[in-house]
Amino acid sequence: MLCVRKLAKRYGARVVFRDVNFEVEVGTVAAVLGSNGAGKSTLLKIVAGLTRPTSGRVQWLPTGDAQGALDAEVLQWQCGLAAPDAPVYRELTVGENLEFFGRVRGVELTPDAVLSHLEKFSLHTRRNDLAMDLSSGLRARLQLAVATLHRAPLLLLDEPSANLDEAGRAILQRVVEAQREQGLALIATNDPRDLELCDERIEL
Amino acid sequence: MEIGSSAAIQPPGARESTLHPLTALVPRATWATVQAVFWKDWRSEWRTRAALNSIALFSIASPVALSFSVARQRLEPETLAGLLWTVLLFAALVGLARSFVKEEESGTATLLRLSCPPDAVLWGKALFNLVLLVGTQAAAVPIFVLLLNAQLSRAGLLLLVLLLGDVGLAVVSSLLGAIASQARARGSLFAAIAVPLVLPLLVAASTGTAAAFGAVGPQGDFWPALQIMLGYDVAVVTAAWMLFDFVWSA
Amino acid sequence: MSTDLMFVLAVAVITWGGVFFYLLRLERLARNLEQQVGDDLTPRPASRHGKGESEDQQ
Amino acid sequence: MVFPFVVGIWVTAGILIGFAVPPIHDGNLILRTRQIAFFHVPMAIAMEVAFLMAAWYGISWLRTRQPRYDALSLAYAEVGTVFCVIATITGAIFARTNWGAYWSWDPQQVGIVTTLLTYAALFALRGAVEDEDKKRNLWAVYAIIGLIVAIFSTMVYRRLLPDNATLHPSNTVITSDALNKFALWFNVIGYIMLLVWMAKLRSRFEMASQRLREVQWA
Repeated sequence: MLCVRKLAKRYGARVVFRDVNFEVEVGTVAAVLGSNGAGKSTLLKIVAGLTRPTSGRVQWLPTGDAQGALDAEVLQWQCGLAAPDAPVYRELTVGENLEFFGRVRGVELTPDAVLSHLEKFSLHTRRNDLAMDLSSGLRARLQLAVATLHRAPLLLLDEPSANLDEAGRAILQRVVEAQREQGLALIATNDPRDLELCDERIEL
Repeated sequence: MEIGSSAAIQPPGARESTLHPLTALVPRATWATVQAVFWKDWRSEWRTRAALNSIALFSIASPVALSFSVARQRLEPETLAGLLWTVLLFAALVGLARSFVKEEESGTATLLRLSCPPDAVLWGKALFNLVLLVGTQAAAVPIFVLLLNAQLSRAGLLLLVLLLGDVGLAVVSSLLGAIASQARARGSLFAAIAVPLVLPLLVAASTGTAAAFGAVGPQGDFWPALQIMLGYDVAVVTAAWMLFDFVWSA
Repeated sequence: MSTDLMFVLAVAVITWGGVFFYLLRLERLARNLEQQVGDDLTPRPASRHGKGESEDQQ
Repeated sequence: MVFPFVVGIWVTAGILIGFAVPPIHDGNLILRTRQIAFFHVPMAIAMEVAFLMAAWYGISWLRTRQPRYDALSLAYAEVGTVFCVIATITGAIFARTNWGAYWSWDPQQVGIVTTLLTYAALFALRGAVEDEDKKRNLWAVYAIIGLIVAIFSTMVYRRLLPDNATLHPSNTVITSDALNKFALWFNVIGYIMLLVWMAKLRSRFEMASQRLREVQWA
């Protein structure tokens, strides 16, 4: 269970949000809603341990009680993140990107494993293309592929369907369904169609 | 459908069993992850050649420019050594922050922070910087020696001094590159914060190089210089190892 | 002690006196400021709204 | 409230004592403007203490993440830099009257210039980072590594140059007669107390201004 308590963030004098509280159970997909500038992306970054909150805490409670609670530093390694401002390496090919992120995560990927993972995102034909040559929709799929590479218990998606076509949305839907089986997901979105994927709403 | 590679860390299974052993999954820097970072930087550098071009251009063009201006003069070994290290230092300053600056500018630092053990980032990039320095110097130092008529009386000593100097430069520039890349005015700030910290290394390296170019007397005694460089390298490696996490992580 | 030396001594003492009284003034200023915004060298109570662990933990 | 007055009386007494003690001999030479030594040397020692404290509070910040340690680190670095500038200027005047030149790239002078450059870079770095916590982290890391390298560079020149390369008297004042020794250490204690007072004061302003930003926020 992901547990967020009294979370607040400000940059200098600018307040992003104050007093955010929510809990998300395993097996749940939650939508993070809010107007532009409400701090949806910031919230995801804090959950991923990439940004330190001004106050409050994020905890992972594996069995529902406080026993074995994980703090943010450990939690960081359990996250898969796909966000527009967290791109993959443009000078690497699609396959090299997957291999790199697998390797630094400690997942040694065989060429077959890379190929079969890419097939799930219909990217296997573009395997040897540089990421900078992909269209924005395909690059969004590649980001999804990287985010799900290590079976993260916690999947964080920021505006996932922004550049996706119908086929891409179907892939996204399958990713989210699969995530219910292995953990939970937070989806920051303003797109009403994304809400169909979600069980819960978190309003910022 | 099952998302996730067949070689993933955990076997699929009941929710509780897939979620419980998380604490064991904090990645540690291993040789494999360091290598991964190194090859990643190597590939993207090879495809763009941004850092390589600026370092190589600088360290090869400056000896040429120098040789025009001082061609008629017979330069003392100490002067030559000072010139060589000034050239090498500035060549390093224009290129070595590049790998971190690029991560921050293109936004890829976010995913790297999320996926890669911090130590692996530091040592992978330090290794990359070291290879970049050694590679460009393999071309630049012979050109310098030829064009400026340096008497290379102790070639082995010169190699040793260059190597010790490069290790120090590579590690310091990785740590400071990570610092500067997270601030405004990245490029100029890097030079400002790096110069004071590499001055001791530069002085010791010049003294050692002067001895290699045949300086005699007190300047020809190179042992103190080598000891200082070794000590400096050990000090900065230790400092970088202990402090990098605070620089890199949130 | 020569006249020159006396002169230097006088300058030194006067300069230091100026610095000292300026610092005393700053001390008073700091105390007033702290009273206005709350004494900040002592940790403030964690119960205040919006102030949380990251800045208050001991 | 007693402490400022103790500092005030102590430093004043220190100045008077410095002018009262008998002349110092450096070899056969009688050092001129020796009174500067009772100002210059304590300033330099207090400066070293200040940079040590800046790095120490930097470590404290990294370990505990309490903003007041960062404020103290900033305060000690700032006051230390002021002391450093004063020590440089008084040292140059002393060098001029005794050795004929304000600046001669003496090892001691090279060392102090490197230190000044390091701390100038430190302030530039702090000014260039926006995120508050990041700013403090980077500050602390650079203060620590800067101190390590500064210690290093003070050793470097002495070992690389022949023994007689420096004109700077290393032990003259300390090893001279008891009266001079007393005057020196009396002043060292005085200026370290002054340093602590100024740094505490500066950190209180830093904390107050931070608090003001937070009040704005809440």
